[in-house]
Amino acid sequence: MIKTITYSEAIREGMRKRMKEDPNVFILGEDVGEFGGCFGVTGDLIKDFGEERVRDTPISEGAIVGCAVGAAATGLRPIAELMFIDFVTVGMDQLVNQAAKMRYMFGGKIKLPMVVRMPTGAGSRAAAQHSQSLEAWLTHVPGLKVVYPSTPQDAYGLILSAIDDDNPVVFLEHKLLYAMSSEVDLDIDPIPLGLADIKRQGEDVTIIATAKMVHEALAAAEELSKDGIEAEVVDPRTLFPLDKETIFKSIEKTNRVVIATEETKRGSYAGEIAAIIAEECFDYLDAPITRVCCLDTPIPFSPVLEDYVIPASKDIVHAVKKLL
Amino acid sequence: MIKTITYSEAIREGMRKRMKEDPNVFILGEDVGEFGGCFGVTGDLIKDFGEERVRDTPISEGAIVGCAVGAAATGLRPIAELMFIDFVTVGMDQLVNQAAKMRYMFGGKIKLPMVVRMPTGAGSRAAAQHSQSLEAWLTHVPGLKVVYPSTPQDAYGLILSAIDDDNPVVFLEHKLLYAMSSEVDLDIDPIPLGLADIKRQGEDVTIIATAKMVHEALAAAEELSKDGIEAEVVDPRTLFPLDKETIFKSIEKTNRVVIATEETKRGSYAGEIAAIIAEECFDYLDAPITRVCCLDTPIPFSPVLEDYVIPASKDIVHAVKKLL
Amino acid sequence: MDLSNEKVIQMYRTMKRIREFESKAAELFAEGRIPGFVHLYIGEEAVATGVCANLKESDYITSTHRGHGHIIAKGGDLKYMFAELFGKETGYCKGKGGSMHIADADRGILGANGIVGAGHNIAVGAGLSAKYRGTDQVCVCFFGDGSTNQGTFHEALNMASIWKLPVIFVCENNLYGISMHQSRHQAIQDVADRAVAYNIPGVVVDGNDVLAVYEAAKEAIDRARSGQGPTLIECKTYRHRGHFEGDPTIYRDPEEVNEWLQKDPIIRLREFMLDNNLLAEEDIKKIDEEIAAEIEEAIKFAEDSPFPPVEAAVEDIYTDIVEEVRR
Amino acid sequence: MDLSNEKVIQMYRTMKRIREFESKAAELFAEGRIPGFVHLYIGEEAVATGVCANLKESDYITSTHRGHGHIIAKGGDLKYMFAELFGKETGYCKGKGGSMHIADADRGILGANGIVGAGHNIAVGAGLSAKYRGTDQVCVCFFGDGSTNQGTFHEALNMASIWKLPVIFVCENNLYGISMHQSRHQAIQDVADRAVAYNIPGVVVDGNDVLAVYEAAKEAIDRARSGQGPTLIECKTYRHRGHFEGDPTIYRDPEEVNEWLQKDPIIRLREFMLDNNLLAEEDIKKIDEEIAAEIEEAIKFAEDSPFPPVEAAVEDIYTDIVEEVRR
Ligand SMILES: Cc1ncc(C[n+]2csc(CCOP(=O)(O)OP(=O)(O)O)c2C)c(N)n1
Ligand SMILES: Cc1ncc(C[n+]2csc(CCOP(=O)(O)OP(=O)(O)O)c2C)c(N)n1
Ligand SMILES: [Mg+2]
Ligand SMILES: [Mg+2]
Repeated sequence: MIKTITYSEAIREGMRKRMKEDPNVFILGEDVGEFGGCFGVTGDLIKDFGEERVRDTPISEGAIVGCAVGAAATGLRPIAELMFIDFVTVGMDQLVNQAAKMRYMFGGKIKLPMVVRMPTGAGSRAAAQHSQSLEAWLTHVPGLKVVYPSTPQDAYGLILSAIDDDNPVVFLEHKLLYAMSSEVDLDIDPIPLGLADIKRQGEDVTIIATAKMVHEALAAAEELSKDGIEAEVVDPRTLFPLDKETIFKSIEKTNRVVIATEETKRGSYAGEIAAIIAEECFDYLDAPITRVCCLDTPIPFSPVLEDYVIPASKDIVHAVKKLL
Repeated sequence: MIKTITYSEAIREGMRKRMKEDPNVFILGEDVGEFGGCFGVTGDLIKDFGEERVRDTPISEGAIVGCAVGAAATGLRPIAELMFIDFVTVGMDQLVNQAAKMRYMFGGKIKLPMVVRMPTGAGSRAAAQHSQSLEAWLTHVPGLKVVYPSTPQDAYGLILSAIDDDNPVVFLEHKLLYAMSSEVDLDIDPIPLGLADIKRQGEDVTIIATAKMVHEALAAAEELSKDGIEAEVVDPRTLFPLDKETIFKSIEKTNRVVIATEETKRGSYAGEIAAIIAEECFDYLDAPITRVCCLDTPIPFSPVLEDYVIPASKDIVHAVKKLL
Repeated sequence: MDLSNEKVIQMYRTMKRIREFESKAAELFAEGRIPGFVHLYIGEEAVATGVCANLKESDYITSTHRGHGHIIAKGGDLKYMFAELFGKETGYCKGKGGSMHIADADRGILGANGIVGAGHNIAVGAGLSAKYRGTDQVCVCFFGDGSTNQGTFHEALNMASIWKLPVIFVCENNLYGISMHQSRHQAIQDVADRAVAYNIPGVVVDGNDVLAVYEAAKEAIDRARSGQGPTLIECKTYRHRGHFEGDPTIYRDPEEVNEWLQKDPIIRLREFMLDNNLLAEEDIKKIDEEIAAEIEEAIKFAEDSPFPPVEAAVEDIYTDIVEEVRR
Repeated sequence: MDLSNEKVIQMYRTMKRIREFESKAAELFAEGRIPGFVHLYIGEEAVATGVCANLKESDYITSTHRGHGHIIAKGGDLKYMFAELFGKETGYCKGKGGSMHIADADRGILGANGIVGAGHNIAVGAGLSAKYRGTDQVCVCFFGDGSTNQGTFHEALNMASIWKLPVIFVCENNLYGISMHQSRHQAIQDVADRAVAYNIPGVVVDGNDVLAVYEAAKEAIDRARSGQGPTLIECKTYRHRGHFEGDPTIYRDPEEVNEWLQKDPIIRLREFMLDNNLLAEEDIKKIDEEIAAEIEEAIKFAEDSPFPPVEAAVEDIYTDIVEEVRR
């Protein structure tokens, strides 16, 4: 069935499908029940599955993640929602020292099928503590997988895979994409984790972009096209596992690469991608690897300031032009 | 006065000096008092300064860091000790969302002179939850400075600067360096944050290394020298601010660079350094930028496994030879 | 009660200033003139007012996402507050903080806070600092019922209790953490019961009775100033509006809301003043008008102020390093 | 007390196995044959033993850095435990975990844990899981007095209490968190008092009296199994050795140590058995010898086992991805 739905609805429908199929899948988080989630993602799920399976929690992010760990270790498949990725700071121990390492520490003798969903990113005038992009922290942790879709269809196909995965998966959702809508095929197979998608073909430069920046990159590509520059836009979709092959193939063709993410530039996962390229496909490169990221500041509140620090399509255009 | 002391003593003497000079400087942490600290760094300080200024805390890392924030915001200069960097997972919110962002969120109208000391690194058979190198997380956070000395003299000069700084400074200490001893000039001026040190001159390749890996790099350089390869070993000493100038100058000369840190490779700060180089001094490069890091695993317990995943001088030698 | 009439009138003034500030903020938000998230304090004014009426300028407070009331009660300037809500350069935080981060360190206001529970530990640090420096300052830590389930609550009360710090923990129990009714987020009725876990006094007070709040806070603050350590005060109250502006508030029974609207703390104090002849109707009207004028002026100040220049975005992160601007 | 003689003897056996295991571990550590950190359970054996004597194999436990005793009491195999301490391939964790991470999920042992306080929440998750799946399993969460000041303690007890989960929180109050005496790390004498904050039963028990521990645990576990929710049990006990092997233990008064040595839980149960004619001296001797032989064998198994191949280091991170090896 093909339906026009939003990114947010796509995630919900993916969860609904799996919850229908498997009674061990359940949701927990703050205000996910009757309230439907801070960004409305869980929506009406409580009507279908009740309070036990769409479980409101106290404000205790550490316990939310830790509870998911304990439940996953004993046969369930929890989906935990944190209201904002910024609050993972309160649950880092449970995610990093417990969830991510448990299988390894136990010599491979346990499975931890759990998903932690985290609304991510800036642009909503929510200031420094509600706007971060912290994917770099999470990708740095062996034991976690990290997913970050850019479209409703990808969000749908990837949430299915995330729920099916027997390892802890961090599922990032860009807040400003929630309202984006497009046609979604609800009968597709899950999109495998670790498979990038080329969102636009081009020969002159590769733009690797994630989540909302994919759309900025596509806009930039249209702009560049007017000047006869054809950009290829690669969307990794999952940050780990990372589809290096698709990235390398694109760079082999274009010999130039710009990496666009919304993260604070210093210490970004964009930097990791750059480092991988600089190490593993240096010989293809004809120009510096350029990152287009957020300025190295906390996210300011005032719209004029926030719009200035967040990267946008014009910054990508500018970066590409400098490389050519 | 020049004395032969350990890395650990050097940090203690730096703290003692500042505590003598400034009554607002005080220490808090678990077992830092009579016990002298889990790794003995605070040692006998309690004898000189008493329980108020060398303050034992309950096991509450979040509160330790948060308490330092509140104290720093109201005129004191706290030095907080976390027993292992791994426990910063419990205090991330206070460090990242409070300490690092407070000045910015308040429009620059507050100062937060605080230091958080964190024993870091692997090699002590302490397994996955007591062996991490998490500097990449911390350098990713605007508002923090991050220091990581490799020698007793640097540790001494840098702890003075860290205490003098009016911003939150994370002071990393490699556990396996605590016992390293050498001559330390106790009368030197503080070593400014943001100043790299060239630990060995060379023309053929630049090895950028941090903390314990500086010593592995120096050993590798000696080894390489036997084959007529002269490596320059650059120790950034502070990860942020990063002395890009010294790094770029060295690469301009050598045209080849290996970055050696003990971090898990994926998402490492070594990657950030590589990305900076790939972006800002691409034209100097004659070979791929190579990272020598820990394998992408949690740190295993068994000595045979731990020694295998942690990078060592032979890995640096191997990496350099591949570039030439 | 040894409360002077003057003090009572002063408290009326403060409550009314909060109410009017918040009501205007609601309007401005609805008109799209205030961006981001706004959490209003309407209905809870008696808590911040009654507590802060006991504080000196040099005392500290820590606040929450619902911070406007605390800041006004501690002496915050409405002009700079509105300017901050508008994201203007003249705001308390030069437009960098917004509603959830307003601070005024010079008045001991250690910031609103967007992280639920984060203020608890910062308050402990401020209390430790006061004790360490040998001053008689205290720190009041304001927080909601929902936040008392965060680990920070526990760690902070434990630390403050063992060190006998001059910290007063004031729980504003408005019965909900967003949509979670207290009965669903904790198995106790009185948050104050948690004081037992730290061997400190736990007090329950009618949070819509500013005089009762004043008295309870006075006792706790006196205790704290005289070195006897922290107190946990629970103020039972209610927010008239949604969790944030825009919240459809489907989770509350309209009857419950109505019941609490009847207990409006401002109407209550107004009646008390009239009944006890502290003020006449026209005196109150005059105060109300003064406040309305002050608010108008503050909004005008905010509206007339410029937005910050974009380059300001890279300043104020460190005391000494300015980041690079966008090229 | 409706404790069968058999059960009592079984508990003696368990305590003795723990004691001998730990004593050997101390020796092996001193000889440099066990690397890393080791925290021993000597002196506290009655707690794990008395509690776990009530559990089924399908029940869960979460443990701590001081986990050997819990694991043995829950049925852990000494061979695989020693092999793990040695870092051998045959260890419970294939040598990847070491002392602080021994686990045996098949027996419901959800792991020792190197992070103080981390087990609390995991236990809540296991309890939720049992309830969700409609089994009658329970989860026992073991932890120290020091850990009760971590935020996780508070969040876990709160969550377990509101959802009435089958979790039994067992505090092993050995008076210290490393060098911090309880009187310095919390302002209360009985950790059990903290139960008030969650409206659940809080029980204090002599942690060196295995029969008393058994009874208290039985009641709490019955409550949990029958859907009445969590209990907090505080067992007053003492560790005979330092915090970790190598700890000079300067922070304890030798007299205090001596006093507690007199209260050795194993001697106490031994005397009880003799006094009540459960066993004769020689029966006990025979048990002790059997255990000594079992331990020798386990150590031999561990010694004879190979270290893991280095490539094993990159396995077992994910169920499906194997990382690259070092080139
Ligand atoms: C760590 C964290 N978790 C969740 C949130 C989202 N959040 C903001 S306010 C709030 C409810 C707070 O409830 P309470 O403490 O009772 O304060 P009230 O809003 O009722 O004044 C929540 C869950 C947050 N800001 N920070
Ligand atoms: C989060 C965290 N903080 C600190 C430590 C270091 N540490 C290990 S055990 C311990 C003391 C624990 O005391 P308690 O809970 O009473 O257990 P006991 O050792 O007495 O059995 C500390 C501080 C840790 N492992 N994890
Ligand atoms: Mg509330
Ligand atoms: Mg203890």
